[in-house]
Amino acid sequence: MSQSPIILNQQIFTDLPEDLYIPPEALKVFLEMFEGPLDLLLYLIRKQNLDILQVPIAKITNQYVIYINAMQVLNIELASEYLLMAAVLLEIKSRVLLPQLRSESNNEDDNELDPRQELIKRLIEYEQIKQAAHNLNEMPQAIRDYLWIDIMIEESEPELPQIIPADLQKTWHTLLLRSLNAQQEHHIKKQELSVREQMSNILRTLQTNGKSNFFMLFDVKLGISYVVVNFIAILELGKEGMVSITQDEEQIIYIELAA
Amino acid sequence: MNNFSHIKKVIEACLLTANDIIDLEQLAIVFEHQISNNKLKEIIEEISVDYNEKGIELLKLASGYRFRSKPEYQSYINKLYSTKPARYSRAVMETLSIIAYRQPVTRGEIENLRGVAINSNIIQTLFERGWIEIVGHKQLPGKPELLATTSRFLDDLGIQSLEELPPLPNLQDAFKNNTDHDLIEEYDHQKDKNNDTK
Amino acid sequence: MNNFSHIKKVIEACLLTANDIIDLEQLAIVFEHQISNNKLKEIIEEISVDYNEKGIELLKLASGYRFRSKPEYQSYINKLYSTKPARYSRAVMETLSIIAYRQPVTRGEIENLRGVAINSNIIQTLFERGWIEIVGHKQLPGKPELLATTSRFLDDLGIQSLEELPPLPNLQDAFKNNTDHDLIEEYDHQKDKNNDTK
Repeated sequence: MSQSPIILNQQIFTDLPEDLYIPPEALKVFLEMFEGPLDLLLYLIRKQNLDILQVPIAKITNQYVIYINAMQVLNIELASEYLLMAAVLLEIKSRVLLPQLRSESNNEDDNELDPRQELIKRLIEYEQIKQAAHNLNEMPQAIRDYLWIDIMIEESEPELPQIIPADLQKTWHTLLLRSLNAQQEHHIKKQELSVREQMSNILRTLQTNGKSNFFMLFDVKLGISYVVVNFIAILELGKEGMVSITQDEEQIIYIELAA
Repeated sequence: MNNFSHIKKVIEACLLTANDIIDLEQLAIVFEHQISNNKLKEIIEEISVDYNEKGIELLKLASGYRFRSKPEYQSYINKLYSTKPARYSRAVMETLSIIAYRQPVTRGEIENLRGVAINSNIIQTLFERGWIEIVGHKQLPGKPELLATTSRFLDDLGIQSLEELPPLPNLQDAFKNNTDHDLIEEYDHQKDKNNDTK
Repeated sequence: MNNFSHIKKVIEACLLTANDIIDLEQLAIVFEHQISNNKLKEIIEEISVDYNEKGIELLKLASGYRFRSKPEYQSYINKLYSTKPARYSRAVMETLSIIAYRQPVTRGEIENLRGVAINSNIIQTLFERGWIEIVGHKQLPGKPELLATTSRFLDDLGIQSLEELPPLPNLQDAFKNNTDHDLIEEYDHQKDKNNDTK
């Protein structure tokens, strides 16, 4: 890429205008310096201190065509735009040389049709963009000409959760409540045990007293939980076939040891 | 060109844009070794002083120098990023409070108390935070590890001993006082409350 | 707590550590909307002045504020890094200028203006830099995309609007004044020129 084109430039710039012979490599590098036919044309115009608005089209066309031909002879790959421009220039040149086409009155309509004016407009627009690009390039650009400030934040890792002692207390509270509920489950288990115990007690009573009125098996003074346990115990005894539960015509329930 | 003030600005720009630790050797290269390390150190020291009254500070680290935001402004800076402060899950908090209040305690005991199997991520989280450690093994089959809180845990909570933890509520009282008040819900809602309880 | 100097340090820390453009709204959130935008602007202005004599500076951009290193120190900073930042080719810069000054513009219009087919790498480069975007489609056969510059482009040039771009050169004058000035060489040599041209 950067095989010192500057030196080559100087060779080109000194040698080219008069004597168009340049070494093939140099010609290639020479071509690479241009962004396209407009750029090359602007170079040729500028090189000869010509007024862009009064471009001597014949002269500039000759020069341009000589370059293009040289490159084609040397088999230098040439973008089609360069060839197209050569054709455009030759056409303009031929038209300019024909007096009929250059109306004496030089009115506006003719101006618009004037292919030379069209070329000049394009050259000027391109020159403007070239310079704008240059100016833009002079502006400081992030990364190339300056860096954004980039400072370490003290805690760059995700912030760790913070807790305060009260959080722990609250959590403990919750846990206690839950374990309280769990203990109630234990109560039930305890009750289950007490059911087994009460089942035995009932069996003992029945063994002593024989068949018994259901309600006679309850001692309501012992409280609701006793009643519940006792009731469950009786149901359990019935379910397990240890007692038989019967009911007579008067809806009285009797419990007796299973036969 | 190479006057003191110019060099200072260059060093300042280098340190502030690097987002990495910069050492004296690198700075020497910037000035093509035309400035002695002592001179560089002197200038860096001056820069450091310049930032005493600013929102950032220059740190001297083992391998060089680096700017950082001052920690006291971190809470503000965090607000720039919409991420809410991280919180530990209920499982982590419960496990931690069991370890804090019942230490030393085994994993099995924690599981019994919480009534669920413990996910090993939970214990891992607490280990990584440096808040719990293994202090022994229980004389039981499998020799389960006994877990306890660390001094780092005390430090992070701003207390000097476990005795400064809020006393465990009396079970009965807690139950009675809170029958109309769902503590579990409360826990879920406290997300926004931390600042208030400060 | 909320005194001027404290607020200033917080803003300074935020702007310096954000690694992004910060706007007034974000700063307002940092202070939970307890500080007016005018007050914030006033403080930011003061911070900006504080850095006049430093290696970095605070830029006001289209979408907010951001600190950067001063361009005049970039040649030094570059020595810290083994790779030098890429420079864009003339083709890229010309294409960018056409998009910047003539936007919205189609690829075809760019090709007409430059007089050559446009290499898709050029457009790709500008897209990847986040400097251009597609803003619509022209009502023409093939519905060609309309290209425009982004706010990121403005940010990276340190300006607030396209109006701050250098004005388009006056054609006639420009052409005459520059006859002794080889534009072709310019780009090749500008590597070391940025400091001189200031």
